[in-house]
Amino acid sequence: MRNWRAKTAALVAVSALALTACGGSDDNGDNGGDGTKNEGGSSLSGTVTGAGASFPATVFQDWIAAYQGDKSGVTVNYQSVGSGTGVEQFIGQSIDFGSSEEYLSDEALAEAEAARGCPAVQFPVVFGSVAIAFNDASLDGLVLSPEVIAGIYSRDITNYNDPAIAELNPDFDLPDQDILPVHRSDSSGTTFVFSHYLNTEVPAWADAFGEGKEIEWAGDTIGGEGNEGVSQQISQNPGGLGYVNQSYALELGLPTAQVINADGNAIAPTLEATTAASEEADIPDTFQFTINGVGGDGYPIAGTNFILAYTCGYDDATADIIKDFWSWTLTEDADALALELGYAPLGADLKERVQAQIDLINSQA
Amino acid sequence: MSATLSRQRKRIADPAFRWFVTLAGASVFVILAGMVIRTTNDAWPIFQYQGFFSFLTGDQWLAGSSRTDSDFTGTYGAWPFIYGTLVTALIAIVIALPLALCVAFYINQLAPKRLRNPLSYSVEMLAAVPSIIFGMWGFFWLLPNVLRPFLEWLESTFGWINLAGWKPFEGPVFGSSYLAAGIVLAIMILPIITAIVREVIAVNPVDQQHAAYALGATRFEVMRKVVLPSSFSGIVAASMLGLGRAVGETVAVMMLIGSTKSWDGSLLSAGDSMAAHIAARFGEATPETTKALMAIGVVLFLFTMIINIGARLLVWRIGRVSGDAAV
Amino acid sequence: MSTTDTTDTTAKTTETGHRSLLVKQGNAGARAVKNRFATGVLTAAMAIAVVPLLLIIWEVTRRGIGAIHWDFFTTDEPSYRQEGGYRAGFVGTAYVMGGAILMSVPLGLATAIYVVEYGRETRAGRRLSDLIRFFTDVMTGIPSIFVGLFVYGFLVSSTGGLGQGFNAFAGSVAIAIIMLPIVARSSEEMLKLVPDEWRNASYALGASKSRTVLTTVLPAAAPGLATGSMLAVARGAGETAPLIMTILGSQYLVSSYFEGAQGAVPLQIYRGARQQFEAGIERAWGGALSLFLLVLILVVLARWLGSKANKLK
Amino acid sequence: MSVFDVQGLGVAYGSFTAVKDISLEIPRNKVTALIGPSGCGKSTVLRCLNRMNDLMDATVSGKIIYNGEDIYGPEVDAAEVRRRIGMVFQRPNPFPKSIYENVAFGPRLNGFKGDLDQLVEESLRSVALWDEVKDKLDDPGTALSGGQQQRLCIARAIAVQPDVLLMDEPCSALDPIATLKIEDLIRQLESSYSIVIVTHNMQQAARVSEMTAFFSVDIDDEHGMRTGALVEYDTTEKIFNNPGNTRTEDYISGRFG
Repeated sequence: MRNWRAKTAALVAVSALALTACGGSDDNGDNGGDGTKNEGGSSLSGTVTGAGASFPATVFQDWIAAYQGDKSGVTVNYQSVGSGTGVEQFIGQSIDFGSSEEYLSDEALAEAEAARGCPAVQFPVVFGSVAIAFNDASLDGLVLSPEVIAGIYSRDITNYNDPAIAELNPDFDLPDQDILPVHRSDSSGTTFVFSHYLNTEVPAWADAFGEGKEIEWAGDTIGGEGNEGVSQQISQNPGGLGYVNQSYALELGLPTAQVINADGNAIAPTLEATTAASEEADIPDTFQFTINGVGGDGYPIAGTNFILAYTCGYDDATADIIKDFWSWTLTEDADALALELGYAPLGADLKERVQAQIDLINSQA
Repeated sequence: MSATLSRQRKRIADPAFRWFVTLAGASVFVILAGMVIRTTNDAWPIFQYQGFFSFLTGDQWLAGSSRTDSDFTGTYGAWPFIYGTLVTALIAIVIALPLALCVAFYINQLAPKRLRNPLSYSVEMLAAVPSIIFGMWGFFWLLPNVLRPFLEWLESTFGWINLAGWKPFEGPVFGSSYLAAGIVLAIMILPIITAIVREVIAVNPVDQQHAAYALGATRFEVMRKVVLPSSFSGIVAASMLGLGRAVGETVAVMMLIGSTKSWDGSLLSAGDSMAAHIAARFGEATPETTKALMAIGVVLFLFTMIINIGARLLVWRIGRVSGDAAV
Repeated sequence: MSTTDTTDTTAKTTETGHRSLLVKQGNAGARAVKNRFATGVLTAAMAIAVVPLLLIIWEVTRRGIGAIHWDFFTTDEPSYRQEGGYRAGFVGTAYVMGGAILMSVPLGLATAIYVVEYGRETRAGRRLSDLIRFFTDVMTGIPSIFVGLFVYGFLVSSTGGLGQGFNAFAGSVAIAIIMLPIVARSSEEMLKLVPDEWRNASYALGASKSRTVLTTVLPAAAPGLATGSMLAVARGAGETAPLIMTILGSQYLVSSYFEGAQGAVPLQIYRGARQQFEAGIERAWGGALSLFLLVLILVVLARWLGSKANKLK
Repeated sequence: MSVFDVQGLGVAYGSFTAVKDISLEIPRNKVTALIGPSGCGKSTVLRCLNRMNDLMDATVSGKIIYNGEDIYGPEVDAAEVRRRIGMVFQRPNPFPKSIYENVAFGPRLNGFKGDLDQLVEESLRSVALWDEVKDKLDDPGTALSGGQQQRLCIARAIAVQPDVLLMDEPCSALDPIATLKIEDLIRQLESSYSIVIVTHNMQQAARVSEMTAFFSVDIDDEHGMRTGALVEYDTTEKIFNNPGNTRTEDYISGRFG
């Protein structure tokens, strides 16, 4: 049997710790505001539809289930169709809110504004990271540097006993085994986070491959469809190595790599490390940011997710649900769910800034 | 009074019905034209930007991110996907067609009478099984348990084959590959082709079969020389339907072909197909990419047209020679 | 050829002085061998073809049976890792298929009526019929994903389309386009089977053409027409790709046909199989099994109607 | 000297017994007619004579001795039986091929090595069809009239040079003139072939045959079973003029109920 149950148990313990840690500073500000909103929320009813990124789909789903649990008549429908579709459908007005791993550029924001007749807002709601998983369980904890990861995916490093890997792992008995790099075959935010990381850390990668939701992979690498496809490819091919959503790796208990961050620390993809990474990020007022150069205790391959909404054009019932739901996702209950599933919630300061954005929704109606 | 009224109503009802069914018939053109115009229109800027010919033959595909109809940044060579579609569909039909013929003939001619109905029911049922089920089964069960060992054996036994530079079974073996996708497609279209072929040979006049038997023909000769020739157009139609399904199959191929944007002569290497690429990239597509995916859709549509026209010509030509009454 | 022996007649004649039946003339021995060989090949092919199909049924049943219980049909799936069911998907599929049937069956049937009953009257009509038949064949081969792209661009998207957004109606349109050629072609074959004598008998009683078609031809062909439509429904109910682009999907019950994203069983399977939680994966197999059973029921029903049709003849 | 010696023949389709306990000897180079009401099993018996019943999943008991051998013997190949014993069916059933190919079909199967053109011509001449079709041998056989088609089918059957010809109501789908032509043809063929013909037309039997077998239906009301049985077998003259059995007499004189 899989050992995910044990891991989940450990995780819940960790999340409890994390909660007490950030709970203190959180109590006074937001909770009061949320309280009044929730009172208003009892009269809410209707359906809102959102679509977009699959990266946070797991936590969104549980958030929605928990949120709806005590509100009859309210339905939040979120479909993880991919952030590209999410953005286009948001701009195309066919959904109420969108979600994307990549922030909207000024150009896209302008297009959205032109389509709706009022500006759009975007705000992050959760952080997540991308883990490097192996076929071989004995490799759990193997240390990799961004240069080595880039080397593996550009097929310069093709064997686990390569000197570059050996140098980082003096204590490991490395197998003589060809590496088979697995990537996502569908375009995805996970690929974006992964390639963005290599793109910013490794110049040679930037020259050859760049970043994106899909990139031109080197030959003799193989694609898998979705996180499931990648993990199947990893488990079916000896020597398989691939990148998957951390929440996914956690649930399946996949053996994963430690990755060296900007401060030279080898960090395993844990929740604390993701939370730490999110605190490293320098977030501008426009919320147009990516997580780069993570140091300290932060796990370096991390990304966030943006929610897209408009400042006008909703009927009151819809706007109330959107605002109430996303405000709710900033509460401790929501944070606990996120942690349980392997996502890092926002820090207290960021939550305040995000709440301000949420308040702008439909404000120009 | 009421008699004239009803006659009048009849006089109106008859032409009205005629117009209704004529319009319904014409609706096929309207829907088809609508689809072609709409998608071609969306894809047009990409064809203009890339050039239709280089879109078909180019083997590099880099999605761009322009939000308008101009300033495209990508490179669009769809050859790897066209190639993947061709190769997988060909593998599928090469495996499935002879098997389907055998199975249809077995059910119709050899199987014990009381088994014939249950067998043809089962075939029909399997022909209607959603492709997502074939995809799930192929990926989660067949690939690791059967296909991988089989492909590895192929590689180790026939990997040396080199036909003027073409090495059909060259390694490495990843599992997901043209051949894996082709085999699962074959399993998927087998009941589809069988169901139609069985139906076609079932309506073959028993009289003629008996005439051949009475001349001392063996069972095999009756199938070969009486049933097969006069079922030819039906068999072609069935194959084309199977081929069409194989060419257009999305989910099952997406799960099994390995999705790389390069193409390779070895059947054991991973590739991508047109339909699978559209489906896999649609979710994250920028407006520019969406147009490029529409362009693949248009090419895919042209393929179906060519297959159908080809089938027509084939039926017509060979039908004349074999005296097939159904032509 | 080794069995051919015409010289040694003494041993191979019967008491009556005739050549024995056991003596193979000319090429008869070779033909018998060929026949036996072909019989072997066909039987082997049958076995080869049956094995994977049995394996599919086995695997889908084995992995899906655990998920199927009452709650599976009466509850929604709020989250993959929690308890739940595919109610939203079943209702959504019913909505989408209901609309698709209402659109495609009358249209496909009318197309077939034109081709068989009216198209044969004139030269131009015959040419139009041939074209219709050709293009319905082309339509049968159109990849469903292409249909999805079209309906998305035409109905759903507001940039260049009608901007209806995702709803069950858009899904119905897409599925109807996929079903239409199947209904039209199978109905055509069925109508062709109605003997001309019946039509003539109706005309002889003074019935008009439309009356003849509606009261004589259609009832005679009804079971066969139902069979074709059922098979089209079975095909449409399992479609996945075009639904992503038209109904989007929903885990929660949606009661509106024209408003808001709608769920469907194949979509729920597709998404459920791609995530990490055991419960959700099991439900995906359960969904696959129920889709499989649905198809089974439809086919058995279609066959039952078909056999009734045969009895009528 | 008989060509067939049928001994205690019984045929069942599943649980339904079609005929039982049939014994008769069929003479060589003569025409033998099988007559009787519908359901009496005369066609079933005919189809046993070249094992066509094998195709209908019939269970056959008893023996049919053909030239001293049981055609249902364990070693006997049904195809070999049919090569020697040809058959013409109720409805003309030419293949959807040219007239020439229809006749050449059997010889080609059997690996005929002589002059095929000549064989086709001879076969068509012997059914008196040659003059009508010699200029259109490439036309489809299905384009001929019903009577011509049936003669084409007879030509096709004799092109493989069988020993016996079985005819299953060969004229029932034809008009009177075409019927007469076929009857003429049957009498001509008699010298070279043993012919067994099933007919429901008693005049026809009287006109063409030397021997006649009359079949009837035994009705078992208790079990609701209807089984065909041979009532009387004798020369045609005796059957029609002086039948030995009242059932035969009733049938011949039209009093059969």
